[in-house]
Amino acid sequence: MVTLQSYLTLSALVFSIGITGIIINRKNIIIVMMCTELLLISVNFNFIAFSHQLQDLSGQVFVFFILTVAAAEAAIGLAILVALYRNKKSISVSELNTLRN
Amino acid sequence: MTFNIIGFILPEITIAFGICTVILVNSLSKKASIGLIHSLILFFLVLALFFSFVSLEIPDRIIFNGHYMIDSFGTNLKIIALIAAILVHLTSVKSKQNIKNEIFLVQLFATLGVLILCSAHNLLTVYLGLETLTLSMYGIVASNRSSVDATESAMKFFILGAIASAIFLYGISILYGVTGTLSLDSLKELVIISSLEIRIAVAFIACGIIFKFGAFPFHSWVPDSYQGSNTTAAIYISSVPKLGAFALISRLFLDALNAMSEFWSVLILSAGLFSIIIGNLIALMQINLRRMLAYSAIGHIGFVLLSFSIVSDTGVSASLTYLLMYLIMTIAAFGLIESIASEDHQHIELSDLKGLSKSHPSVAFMLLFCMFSMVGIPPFIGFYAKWMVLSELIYNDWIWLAIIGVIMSVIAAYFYLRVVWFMYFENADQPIENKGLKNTQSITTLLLSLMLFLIGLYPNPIIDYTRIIISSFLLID
Amino acid sequence: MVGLIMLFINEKHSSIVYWVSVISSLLIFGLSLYALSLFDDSGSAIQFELNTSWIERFNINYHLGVDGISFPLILLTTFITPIVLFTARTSNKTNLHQYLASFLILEGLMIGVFSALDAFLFYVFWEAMLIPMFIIIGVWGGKNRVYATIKFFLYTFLGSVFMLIAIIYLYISTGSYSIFDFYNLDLSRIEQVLIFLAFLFAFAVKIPMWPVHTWLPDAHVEAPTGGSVILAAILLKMGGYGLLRFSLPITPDASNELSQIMVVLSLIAIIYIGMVALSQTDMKKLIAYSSVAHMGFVTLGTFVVFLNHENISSDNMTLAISGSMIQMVSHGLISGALFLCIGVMYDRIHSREIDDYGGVALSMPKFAGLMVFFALANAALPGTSGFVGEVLVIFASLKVNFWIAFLSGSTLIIGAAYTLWMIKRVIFGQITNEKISDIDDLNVTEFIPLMILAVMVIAMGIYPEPLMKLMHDSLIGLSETVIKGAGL
Amino acid sequence: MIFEYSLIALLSPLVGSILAAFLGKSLGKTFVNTSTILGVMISFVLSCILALEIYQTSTVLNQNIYTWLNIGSFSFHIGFLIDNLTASMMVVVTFVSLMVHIYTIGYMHDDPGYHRFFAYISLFTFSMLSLVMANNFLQLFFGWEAVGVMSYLLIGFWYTKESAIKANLKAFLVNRVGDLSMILGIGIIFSITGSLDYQTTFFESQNLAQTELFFINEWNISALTASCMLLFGGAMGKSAQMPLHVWLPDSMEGPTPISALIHAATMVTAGVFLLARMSPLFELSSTALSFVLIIGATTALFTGILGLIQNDIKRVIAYSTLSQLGYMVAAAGVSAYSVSLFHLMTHAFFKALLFLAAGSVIVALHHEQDIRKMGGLKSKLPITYVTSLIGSLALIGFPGFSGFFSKDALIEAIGHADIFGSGFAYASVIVGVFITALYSFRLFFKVFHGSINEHHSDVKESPVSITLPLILLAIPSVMVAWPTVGPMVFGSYFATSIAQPDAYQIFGYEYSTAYGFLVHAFSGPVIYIAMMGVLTAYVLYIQKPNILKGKSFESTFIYRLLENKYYFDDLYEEVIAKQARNIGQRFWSLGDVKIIDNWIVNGTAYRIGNIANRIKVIQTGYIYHYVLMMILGLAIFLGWTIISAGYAS
Repeated sequence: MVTLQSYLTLSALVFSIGITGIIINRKNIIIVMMCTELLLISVNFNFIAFSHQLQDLSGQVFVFFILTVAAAEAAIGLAILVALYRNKKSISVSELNTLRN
Repeated sequence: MTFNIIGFILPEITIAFGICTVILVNSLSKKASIGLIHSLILFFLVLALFFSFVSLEIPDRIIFNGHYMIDSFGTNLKIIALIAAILVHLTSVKSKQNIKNEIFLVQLFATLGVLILCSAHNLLTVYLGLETLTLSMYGIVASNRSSVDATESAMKFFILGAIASAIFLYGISILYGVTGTLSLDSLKELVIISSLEIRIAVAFIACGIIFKFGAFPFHSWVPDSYQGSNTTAAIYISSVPKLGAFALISRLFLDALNAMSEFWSVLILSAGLFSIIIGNLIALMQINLRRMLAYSAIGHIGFVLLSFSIVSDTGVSASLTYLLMYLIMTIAAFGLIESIASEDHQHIELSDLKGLSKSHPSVAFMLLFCMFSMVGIPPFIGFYAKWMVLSELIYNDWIWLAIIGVIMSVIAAYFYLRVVWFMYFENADQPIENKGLKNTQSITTLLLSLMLFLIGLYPNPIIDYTRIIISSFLLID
Repeated sequence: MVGLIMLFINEKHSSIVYWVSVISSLLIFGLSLYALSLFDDSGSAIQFELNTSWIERFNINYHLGVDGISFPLILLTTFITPIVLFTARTSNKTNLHQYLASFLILEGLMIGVFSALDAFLFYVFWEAMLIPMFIIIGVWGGKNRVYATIKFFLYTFLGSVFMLIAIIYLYISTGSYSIFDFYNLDLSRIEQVLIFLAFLFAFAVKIPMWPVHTWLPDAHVEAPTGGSVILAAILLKMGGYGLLRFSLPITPDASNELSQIMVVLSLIAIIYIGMVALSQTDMKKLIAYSSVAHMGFVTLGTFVVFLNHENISSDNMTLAISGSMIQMVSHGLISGALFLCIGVMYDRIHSREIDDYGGVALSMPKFAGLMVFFALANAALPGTSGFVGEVLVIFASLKVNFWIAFLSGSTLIIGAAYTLWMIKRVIFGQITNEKISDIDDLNVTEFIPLMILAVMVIAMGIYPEPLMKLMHDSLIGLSETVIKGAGL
Repeated sequence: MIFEYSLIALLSPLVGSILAAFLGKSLGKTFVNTSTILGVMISFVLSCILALEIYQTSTVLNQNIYTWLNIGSFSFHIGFLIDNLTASMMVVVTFVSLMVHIYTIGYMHDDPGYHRFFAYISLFTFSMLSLVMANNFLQLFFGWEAVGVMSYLLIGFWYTKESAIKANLKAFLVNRVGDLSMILGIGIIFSITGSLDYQTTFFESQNLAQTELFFINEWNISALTASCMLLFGGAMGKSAQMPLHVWLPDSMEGPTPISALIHAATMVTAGVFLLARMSPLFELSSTALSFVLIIGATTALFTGILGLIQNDIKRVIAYSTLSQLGYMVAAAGVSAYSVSLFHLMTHAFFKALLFLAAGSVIVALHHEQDIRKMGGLKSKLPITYVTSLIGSLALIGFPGFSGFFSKDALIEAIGHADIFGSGFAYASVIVGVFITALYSFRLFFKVFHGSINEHHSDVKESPVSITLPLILLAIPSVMVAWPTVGPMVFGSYFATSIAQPDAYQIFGYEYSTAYGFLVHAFSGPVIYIAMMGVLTAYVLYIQKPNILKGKSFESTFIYRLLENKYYFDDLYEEVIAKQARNIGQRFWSLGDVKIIDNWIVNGTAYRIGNIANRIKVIQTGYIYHYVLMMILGLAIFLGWTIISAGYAS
């Protein structure tokens, strides 16, 4: 029996992995963006699990919205990435620090 | 009935319609003059403003199955947001070609997001409004596609924003799991005792909100994106979205989670306090004007949050007052910077201001108003904002917070004064060429500067207005 | 009266502006003289009261009015400003119209500070005053003006924000911003002490008291002549005025309890600063330090009476605080005049260093006469206004403790030493700098203001009673309030 | 009537001065001297009338002119107290002033500051009159300081002369020390009686005497004694008593008429006048009186000794003035105020005469003041010679001259007194007599006798405007005592204004006329001592001038001590003045600049900047750091959430 708790734990784990990935990764921005998707996925897990538990559809509806928005977000993110690459010829996270202090 | 519903959301509809029109015009007719597009945008904004005023008459109601709330609070915030958007638009319009038109289009999107946030009454709508706003903001920041700085800052903003909304969503999901509802109304009824789970959820949500405000420790995007993007973008992201954030925090925390105010006020308060300290301190060391204003914005937002964390009608209305006055100041300041920035010289640094009082006497004079207002010197409005917040803090026995606040104001005075010093006390090595202001721009900035001063002489209207907004909001629910 | 001036922001750029501003300031002076003729000096009531609601929600009123404490200072303001404006043209300034406009705005705000009866309004005027002063020093100041002006601004700003907190606190306790409602407030001991300290911080910086005085020499040195004059003549008085208007009546117990500290600080200001003045080589700095020392008498007079509880009576207290008041007015005239004198020399030689001068009397006899006169007045010569205030404070201190009087009286020696030593090196002696031998004596624009000031100084010195009569009843009223409030 | 007269007498020099000051430059020298001399003349004539009037009717005018200040129950007035004391002072002041005015016409004839000079001395006359005519302490102090300022301005009259402006600063500051003491004395009186009127305060003097003043811990003295001592401190400054005497010799840097008027005849005697005026207070405090006596006697002796080795003609006379002032003060110390005043009057005449004569010599020798370069002027300057002789004889107290009566009476009084210190005082003044004679005639012989200096072969007698005042002053120097000594010293002329024991108590004898006193004096030692002094001078400077030429004399300790004026100047200038400036410098550089400005003010700013610099590093520019910061923020929020929940449950 997969309990709600397991789902939540999984979700929390995924969330943590996403965050850790962002923090640890120093190379590629794409990976960072993937990690942000992980974060959203963990949220989706949560919603679905809760929705199932509560027998309430609105959580699942929310998930669809999140997916849509995530797609839009990814589109924008990739667009920015392309522009960045054009200007900078690099998508390394560790070189992304001309603006600081 | 259907028509009625549309009637209630006419402002939003107008903006959405405007967006479509502008896209169409822009893509269909290649020769469509920039002027036409600008006037179209302006037209729709004004129209939306007009509809908002009309909908002030509508009695409060909840539509779209509880997803949308039409009340005077939301409508008033919309009015403010639209006025701010119009002002932003007017101050940032340039005759120069190479500012992309899209930025104004995207601004319309963002404005739409703010309007939705003002009325959102369900966590889903809240999320949608928030994302509409956030995604457009990425676009705004990235609008200067050929600039390294702009794209870099957009990238950072994007990633941080994505994380923030994920955190926010995570909070919402927990909240949903615990209460089983997404409706703010039901939340309000259900959340009476604050369980640990709800608290955790609230902590997550608070992070998302604080990020939107751009307060410490979720402020990192603010300086980079202000500096990296162009001034046109900075004007917008420094002003209108803050109103969205205010709407968000009011709807979510003040209204729906009022029962837990004791808990979240601490979070907001600490974020506000540290924002004041960190923002003002780091601003001391800045030489780039936009970056400096970004840090100063963090400081100002700190005051807004500080005051908001006093969960009373007077505290929140002081907070809103501060926000309004901040909007006026920041739009004016950025507008003035915009007016002296040329295309190839977007990074205005302090040393560029040398001799400004000679080459652009009127701009310098208005900027002087702005700076003193931001310092918080009467009779400019910045003073009344600070004073109201301080009054609230002292009234609620937070005297030590008030003392920290005023000390930080004094420290902040230094970097504001430095602007005046460079403008007035130093002579230019090579004077900035006086391009003269575009009419709309000069009129708007003049208007704003006059507001800085005239409202300062008679601050009653704003003080009363915010008070009415907030008390009606708190009274109804 | 105030609003009229506030609107006077000139952006014209012809020399007409000069006369327009001079004449308008003279009109204001005339207006204040007219007010003087209407002023009823019997009783301590507020007169010419104007009270309209301003910010209803916080019960803030646009409440103006004068009594015997504020009126002399308003007269001083309206008297000094035309003089400053009149002399503005002698030293070539860029953007003269802005310069004049700043002074007119400043005048309006200063009058506002002295006449505000609503604490909030008072604060608004008080702070707003920083702006024109900041601009005046910064734009038309000397080489090191940026440091000086920022220091000036931050110092005073830091001081006054604490006052703002105290004012808000008082508002929350009374539900009103009216100063007179504050008087009737019953505050606990701790509250009083804290409020007193908050106010003190603001006023002490303005006065300035030791050890928060160091902005003054810098500001004075860098400020243009007119700025120095206003700074010394009027701005410093606001601190003293604040002590009388706020600190004493609102927190009488705290004034009583902390009077020892205040007296010690005043004595330090008088002696220590006097010694410091002795070693200055820059004339403006010297006069600036002498201002600090003289203002030490103001604070001494304000607080010394509390030290001896057996001897406290409204008569004795009035004696002391009238000493303070007269000292303020007189210092306004004398230090203003001295700064004008230094300005006159600076316009000719472009140096403020004492060593660059010598034998000025040979080429500028008229000027030398006036300068020596003002220097003597600064050294508290009887027969000049400088003496009156100091002797009253010394007398009042003698009623308290001989040694306080002795120490404060030492200014007779130290003050004479630094002022006359400067005179000796600047005015007298052989001409050492060949530039001095071919400078001109005072022209009419410079001579008239100095002469008027000289006449005022003498008049106040030999017949101070008219001035005293103006404020007498108000001061008695104040003393009675304070003594009653402190339960002595 | 008396009031109006005194008002006019007071104001007419002021008017003259103002006219001279403001119109003098344009209207010329004649106008200047006419207007001022007229002013002083009017004043003199009115003073004489007043003196007569008051003497005959024996009235006392005590009237306020206006209220200076009114605070609560305290009020300060400006007013006149005209009695015999005041009237006689007025006569002396205006007479000497008049003489000096006339003398100045010739003396300052070629000076570019001609009109300024006249304005000053007229203004001085006004100040001095307001001092003596005051009926309250405040006005007294006004006049007191005003004469000090005039003295300051006049000493520094030649303001390009470094020594002159140094001297005037010194004079002013030393006087200020006295003035501080005086204002404190006045303040004590005021704080106890609540008034500054002479009448009121004298009336309350018993009250003063009974009030204890708290000084340090257990050290209490009566308010009366304290205030008397402090008032006398003022007198010490103005009358140049030791140790505040240092300014007077230096003040000789001023023009000679000034030395005559201010630093011999009038201003410096203000201290003596003060003592006489305050006699109702002093009489109640024997401590104060002893103090006065000892200071006076010390000054009389030791400054006289200094006069012996001076070579500047004016400085010799200046030291003589110091010494004579010591005599007067000492007399006041034994309650013989009238004698003291009498000496004040005679001294005013003969000392002014001596100074003016010295001035005449100086003018004749083209501003040469060193007596070593003089000699044999007897035949060249006959009038000056004769008048100088008269002056010197009067000074040493040669029988029959005015100085004799005053000085002998004074010594008698001191000799008769028995308060603490009177023995010392008596010895001092007796030795002083010898010294006086010695230095007077040293000067006299060196200037007028001996061989003539070849540089001065062409000297001529001075013009009339100079010699006339000499002659006019010579007359009272000889004669004034004959008619006046009776009523003033032995009679009750001052009874209305001074509280003192009657003549019998003072002297132990009963005289009534000048003649009787003269006869008595021959039985005392004083005259013979003076004669011995003259004789010694004759031997040392005319007969055997070589005695003192030896090196050994000039290298003795005593000579060096005298040369350096007992090191008072060094003490004040090198130690006190210099240290004050040093301390000021130190205070400034350490306290203001270093601690307050650099350390606290700029230091705070610097530290804030430092902190800011450190904090701004958190904005590294790296996304992962930003994210880390966000997550840390979230973690803190969550942590707090859990902790607070723990507390709650």
